[in-house]
Amino acid sequence: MTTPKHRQVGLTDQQVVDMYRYMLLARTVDERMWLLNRAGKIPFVISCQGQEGAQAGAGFALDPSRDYIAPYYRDLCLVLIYGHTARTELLSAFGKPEDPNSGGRQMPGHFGDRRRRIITGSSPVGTQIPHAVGAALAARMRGEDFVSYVSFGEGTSNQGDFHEAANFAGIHKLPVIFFCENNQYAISVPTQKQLGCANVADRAAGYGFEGVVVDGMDPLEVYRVMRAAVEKARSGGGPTLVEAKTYRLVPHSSDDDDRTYRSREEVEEARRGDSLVRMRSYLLAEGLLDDAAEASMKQAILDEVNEATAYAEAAPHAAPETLLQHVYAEGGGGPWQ
Amino acid sequence: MTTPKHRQVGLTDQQVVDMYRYMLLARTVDERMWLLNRAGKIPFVISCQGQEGAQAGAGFALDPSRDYIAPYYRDLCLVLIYGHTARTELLSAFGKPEDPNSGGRQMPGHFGDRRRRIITGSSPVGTQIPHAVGAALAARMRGEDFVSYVSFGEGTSNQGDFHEAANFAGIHKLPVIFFCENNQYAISVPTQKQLGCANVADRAAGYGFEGVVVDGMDPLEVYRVMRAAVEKARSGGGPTLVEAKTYRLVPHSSDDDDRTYRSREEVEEARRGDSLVRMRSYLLAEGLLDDAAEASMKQAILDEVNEATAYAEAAPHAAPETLLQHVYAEGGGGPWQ
Amino acid sequence: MAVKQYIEAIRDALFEEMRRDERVFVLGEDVGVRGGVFRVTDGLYAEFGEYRALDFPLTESAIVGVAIGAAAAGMVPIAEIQFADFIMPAVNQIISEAAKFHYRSNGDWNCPIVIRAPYGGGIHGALYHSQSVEALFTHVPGLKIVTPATPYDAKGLLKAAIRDPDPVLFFEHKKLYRSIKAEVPEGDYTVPIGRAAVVREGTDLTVISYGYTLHLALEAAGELAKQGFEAEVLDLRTLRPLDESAILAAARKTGKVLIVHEDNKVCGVGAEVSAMIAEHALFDLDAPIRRLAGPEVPAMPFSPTLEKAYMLTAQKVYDAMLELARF
Amino acid sequence: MAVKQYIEAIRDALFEEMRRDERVFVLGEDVGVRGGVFRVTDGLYAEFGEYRALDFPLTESAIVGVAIGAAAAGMVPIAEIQFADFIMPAVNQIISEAAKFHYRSNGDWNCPIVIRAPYGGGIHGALYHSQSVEALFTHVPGLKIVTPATPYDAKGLLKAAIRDPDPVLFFEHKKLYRSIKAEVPEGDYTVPIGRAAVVREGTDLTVISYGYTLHLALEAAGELAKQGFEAEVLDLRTLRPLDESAILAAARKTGKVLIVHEDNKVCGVGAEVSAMIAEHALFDLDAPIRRLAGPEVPAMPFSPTLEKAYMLTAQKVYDAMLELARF
Ligand SMILES: Cc1ncc(C[n+]2csc(CCOP(=O)(O)OP(=O)(O)O)c2C)c(N)n1
Ligand SMILES: Cc1ncc(C[n+]2csc(CCOP(=O)(O)OP(=O)(O)O)c2C)c(N)n1
Ligand SMILES: [Mg+2]
Ligand SMILES: [Mg+2]
Repeated sequence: MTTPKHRQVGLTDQQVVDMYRYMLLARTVDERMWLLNRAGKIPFVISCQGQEGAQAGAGFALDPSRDYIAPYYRDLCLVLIYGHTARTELLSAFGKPEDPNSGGRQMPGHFGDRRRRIITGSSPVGTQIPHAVGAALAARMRGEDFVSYVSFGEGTSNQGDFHEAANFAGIHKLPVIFFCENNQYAISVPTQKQLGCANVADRAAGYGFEGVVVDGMDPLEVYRVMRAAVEKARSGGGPTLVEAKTYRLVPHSSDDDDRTYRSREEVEEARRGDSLVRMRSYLLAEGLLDDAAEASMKQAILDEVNEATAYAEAAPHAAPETLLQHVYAEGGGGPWQ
Repeated sequence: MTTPKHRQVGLTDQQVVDMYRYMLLARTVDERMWLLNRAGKIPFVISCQGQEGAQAGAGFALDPSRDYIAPYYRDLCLVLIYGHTARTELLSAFGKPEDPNSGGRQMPGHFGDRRRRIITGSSPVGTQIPHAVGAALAARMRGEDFVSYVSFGEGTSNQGDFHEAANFAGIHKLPVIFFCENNQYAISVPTQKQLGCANVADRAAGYGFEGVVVDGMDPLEVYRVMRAAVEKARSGGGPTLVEAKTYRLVPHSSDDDDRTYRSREEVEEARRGDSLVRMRSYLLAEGLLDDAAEASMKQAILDEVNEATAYAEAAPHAAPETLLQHVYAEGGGGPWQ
Repeated sequence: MAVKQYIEAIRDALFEEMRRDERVFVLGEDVGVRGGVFRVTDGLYAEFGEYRALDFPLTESAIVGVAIGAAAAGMVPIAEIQFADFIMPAVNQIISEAAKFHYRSNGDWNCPIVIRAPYGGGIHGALYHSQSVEALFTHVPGLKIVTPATPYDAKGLLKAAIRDPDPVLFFEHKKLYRSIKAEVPEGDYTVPIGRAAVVREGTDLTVISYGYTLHLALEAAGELAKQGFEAEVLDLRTLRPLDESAILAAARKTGKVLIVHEDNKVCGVGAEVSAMIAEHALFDLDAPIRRLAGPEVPAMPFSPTLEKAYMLTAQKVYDAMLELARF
Repeated sequence: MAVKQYIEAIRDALFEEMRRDERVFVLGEDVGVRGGVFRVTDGLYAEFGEYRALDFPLTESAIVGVAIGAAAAGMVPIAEIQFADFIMPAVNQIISEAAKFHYRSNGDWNCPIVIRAPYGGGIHGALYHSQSVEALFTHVPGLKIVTPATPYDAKGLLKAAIRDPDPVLFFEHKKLYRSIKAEVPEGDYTVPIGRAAVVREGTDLTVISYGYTLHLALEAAGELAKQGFEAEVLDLRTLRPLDESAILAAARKTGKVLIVHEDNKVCGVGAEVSAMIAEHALFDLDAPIRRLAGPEVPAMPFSPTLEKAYMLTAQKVYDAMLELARF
């Protein structure tokens, strides 16, 4: 009998089931947000659907107790692995002040949490890439062994900030992993109109480090590649650019209509390769999941999401006067010191 | 008897002698500017010294009657090939209004000349790269057969503008040549602290086109590589990134003191490979130049530079009230239409 | 005349100018196949093809930089920045390059580009899909800044911008796109850049505004008339160059000035308008010059209560007008 | 006390802060081995090594962006932008990121970075080595903007900036680097951000300025005293937040205000100061609020006659002061 793939790559049985659970939780929270949006209850959704597997593979290779992450707006599954919950994300979707990401100040999908080393992110794409490199620089300067991780879309890999940050990381062999979630589109523009090159990973050579293409629909493969990248970074081997090939299964956001730029056949075809489908088959085949276990997992997740929705919807809105808070930090000598 | 190198690469005897003359003219103008600076007559010089050969090789591969260039501040030899003269450049050094580059508005080395297709340049490095790509886009859109050329230092290849522009050119296979004059330093910072990669040319793969490293101290080799790149661009084959390895023989500018960051030995070593020295030996060896011809060439250049200096020094300064001119174009329907 | 939405008026201007002059083209993110995320450029791709409705990679600096270069080689590019908030990566190309192209070449080169960008809040766009960025650029000599408030002006000013030999930033308040409809002549006309317009006559106080908040001022002025105060309302339309004579005339006429904009106050357009009046019409004033502007916070939050607290409303404008009228 | 140049005072502050706190480091182009193109950071590399005097590639956006990230992970970075003119590629990181880090995270994250940049003209730096860029940033909530005019303030304000939990832009007028010397205490002190200073007392008119032009105002005030007019001179020192109470007090004291800066006028810092006065102290004024500023051209030319025509001088300030005093 051959060792199952997840053990080969270094995951325990429990871990691989957990991985699936996070993916399912992310998908369920995401779908709930669309429902709430279509029901007119929340003004905006931006989705992780199609990218959960890539994010789960990446997230399990990191150590939330020390590694910094600078995620982008699709990284719902990743921040769940980093300790956020259905509740925190639904609070964010409703723009409520209890949301730990931004207290409802930012659109959903704009993650951040100091306590959990999730660096606050914004909308202008790519700005988080130098931030992650800066965190990696801090690790180098203080001789600490954390690594820093940043994710972004393939369209974003064209921004100047990607180039400048990757180059600096290459010069100093900083402990940072650049994780490109290539979902084939930047809103409506397909990769062949976004990228001069075939693979984003091809760009790594221009910065003196390794670029790896991985099937982003296969969480275990992503885990394998990411784990190697993390180990390399932690042991002084420098950065890696990992490109996970994925597909965005839904429109760009709740404001988009993807029928104007891609066929339904293309989307259906991609759905067949959905990482959730693949992971489920794997777990069933390996005997790590059966119908009963699956049903109870789904139920637990649904309960959690229902509870979170109810809680978030009922939570109070921000008091208008808080608009003026936190423009500047409250005096020197604050927590930043 | 083997065909001499310059004929192999497609240059006539006259052309290769002219090439040398331009290099010598550039060097002589440049040296004159340093003298004027040290004599307190002009406030600033930024030099081409060490890069004349690369520029001459590039310039001769272009067609000044149709190709656009977006040069950078070291491209004195290139703009001479494009029709500027000792006089125009000395006028610029003195900041006189007759200077066709900027009417004395910009520092010396900030080239521009609409009539000659020299796109006006500025100081913030790298901004000219998208401009050249834009000109190439115009060629594509109008179905014209000009190409567009842009040069920049290796330090500048780290700027976001390089990345964004090169990628766009790669997507549409635009007729543009990216010419990096790698002179080993960005002011004081050596390449190994500027570049994550070994060669700037390695970056081309990240944009889907060819990158070529060439010995920038060998004008004939540069010509050969550039000519191929121009032909490719003109015939629809898309962009090329040419990296010419050169060396800056003098301080970054008249405000710099390069002894603080590099040894005299290193500079002396580089001087031995100076493209002017190599080109002169070549012409002597090929019998295209002899002592008499050389002496008369030098004298003619010296006369030209002396005349230019005297003219430029004596030329009137800009009238103070012209400060307020040309903030906006004079009405619609102007020459731009 | 036909009744058109603000967004339709802009689209009409694009179609007409692109038909008139084949050098004119649009470039930006999602402007081609998708017709723009707000659908401003819808239909251009079908009529003018891939290059004249050019889908650009996600690179704002290159969008503007390539536009500058294409203009240098004889084209007339209209660059779309998807949201004004995302103009920041292009600031170097706009301020260092476009604004200085003509001046630095001693008048030799021109930079006839237009940069269109939807701006402004009130659409749940949160911090990064709601900003007003006009003041940053209004400071910069060499640029022209246009902010139409009506369909008529949007079409006429966009045409003027496209035909203008200088770089023009054309800011479209996204709350106006589909909320404002008005008569727009068929066919060709332009509205001159640099001219403000008196959009309501009055003698008791003067309100100076532009863009979305102009409509709040007009609404408030209607209400205020019921209290017996008649407001003169001036639509700046162009922020650079500001129409100094129109501003001073409007200020002198009533002696009481309120400037209203959504962009925050400090060093905003209102500061310049106020300073201009304080320099040239001080002794015609009967009251302090008031400014009503967005609060001094980095940008408006997503939270509905906070967005509401941020946004100006006809009520807030009314209150400020009434207070000034009674001064 | 020792007599120090402006540039030495800045360097002293860097040394002292880096010795005091090992999280403090400088990064920028040529700041390491070369000690900076103006030699501000000279000696840091020798004492603190490669990483704390970090030579950065030629990438302004990454200089600021990496500083932000390093600060997020507990460092206190001081980013040098080689010339203020070259801050433009970093605008997105400054305005979209640094200014909004704290606000957007609801106070969870901080952005304790300092960005130092030499600005201003009169050194034959032409269009791109002479600009004053402070007004662009003064508009932006979330940033703090500091522009010291004296060695004492330069040292004290830089220390305050380094210890400040918010992003601070620290603009050093390069004409002051070696031309201004004054007494500076040895050792540690700070000058609070946000406080203006009355640097000359007077009752006939008020001049409000900062940076290099403050010295022109002081020189002109000395001359003007010979004509019997005593000028109050206020040094703003911090441009954001502006010291409103000091500005209004200085304006009210004399009733005649002249604001002087090298940056151009439209939407400049003077516009805000003027508008503030016109809003809160209008009836204390005896004359229109005057502004004397750089001309409305994209930047100053290289040509010596044009540079001279651009720059403010003590004579130009004197003329404006005399005219106002006689008003
Ligand atoms: C600087 C900037 N420009 C434009 C946008 C608008 N925008 C948001 S997402 C997006 C596409 C991003 O594509 P990609 O990087 O591939 O990520 P994906 O959404 O496909 O995951 C665009 C254009 C933005 N957020 N920031
Ligand atoms: C955006 C920007 N930042 C900084 C500078 C200051 N500066 C002028 S030249 C230079 C180094 C350029 O190096 P490289 O690109 O290698 O060209 P080289 O001068 O070596 O030919 C620097 C840092 C500048 N001109 N523009
Ligand atoms: Mg994508
Ligand atoms: Mg170099």
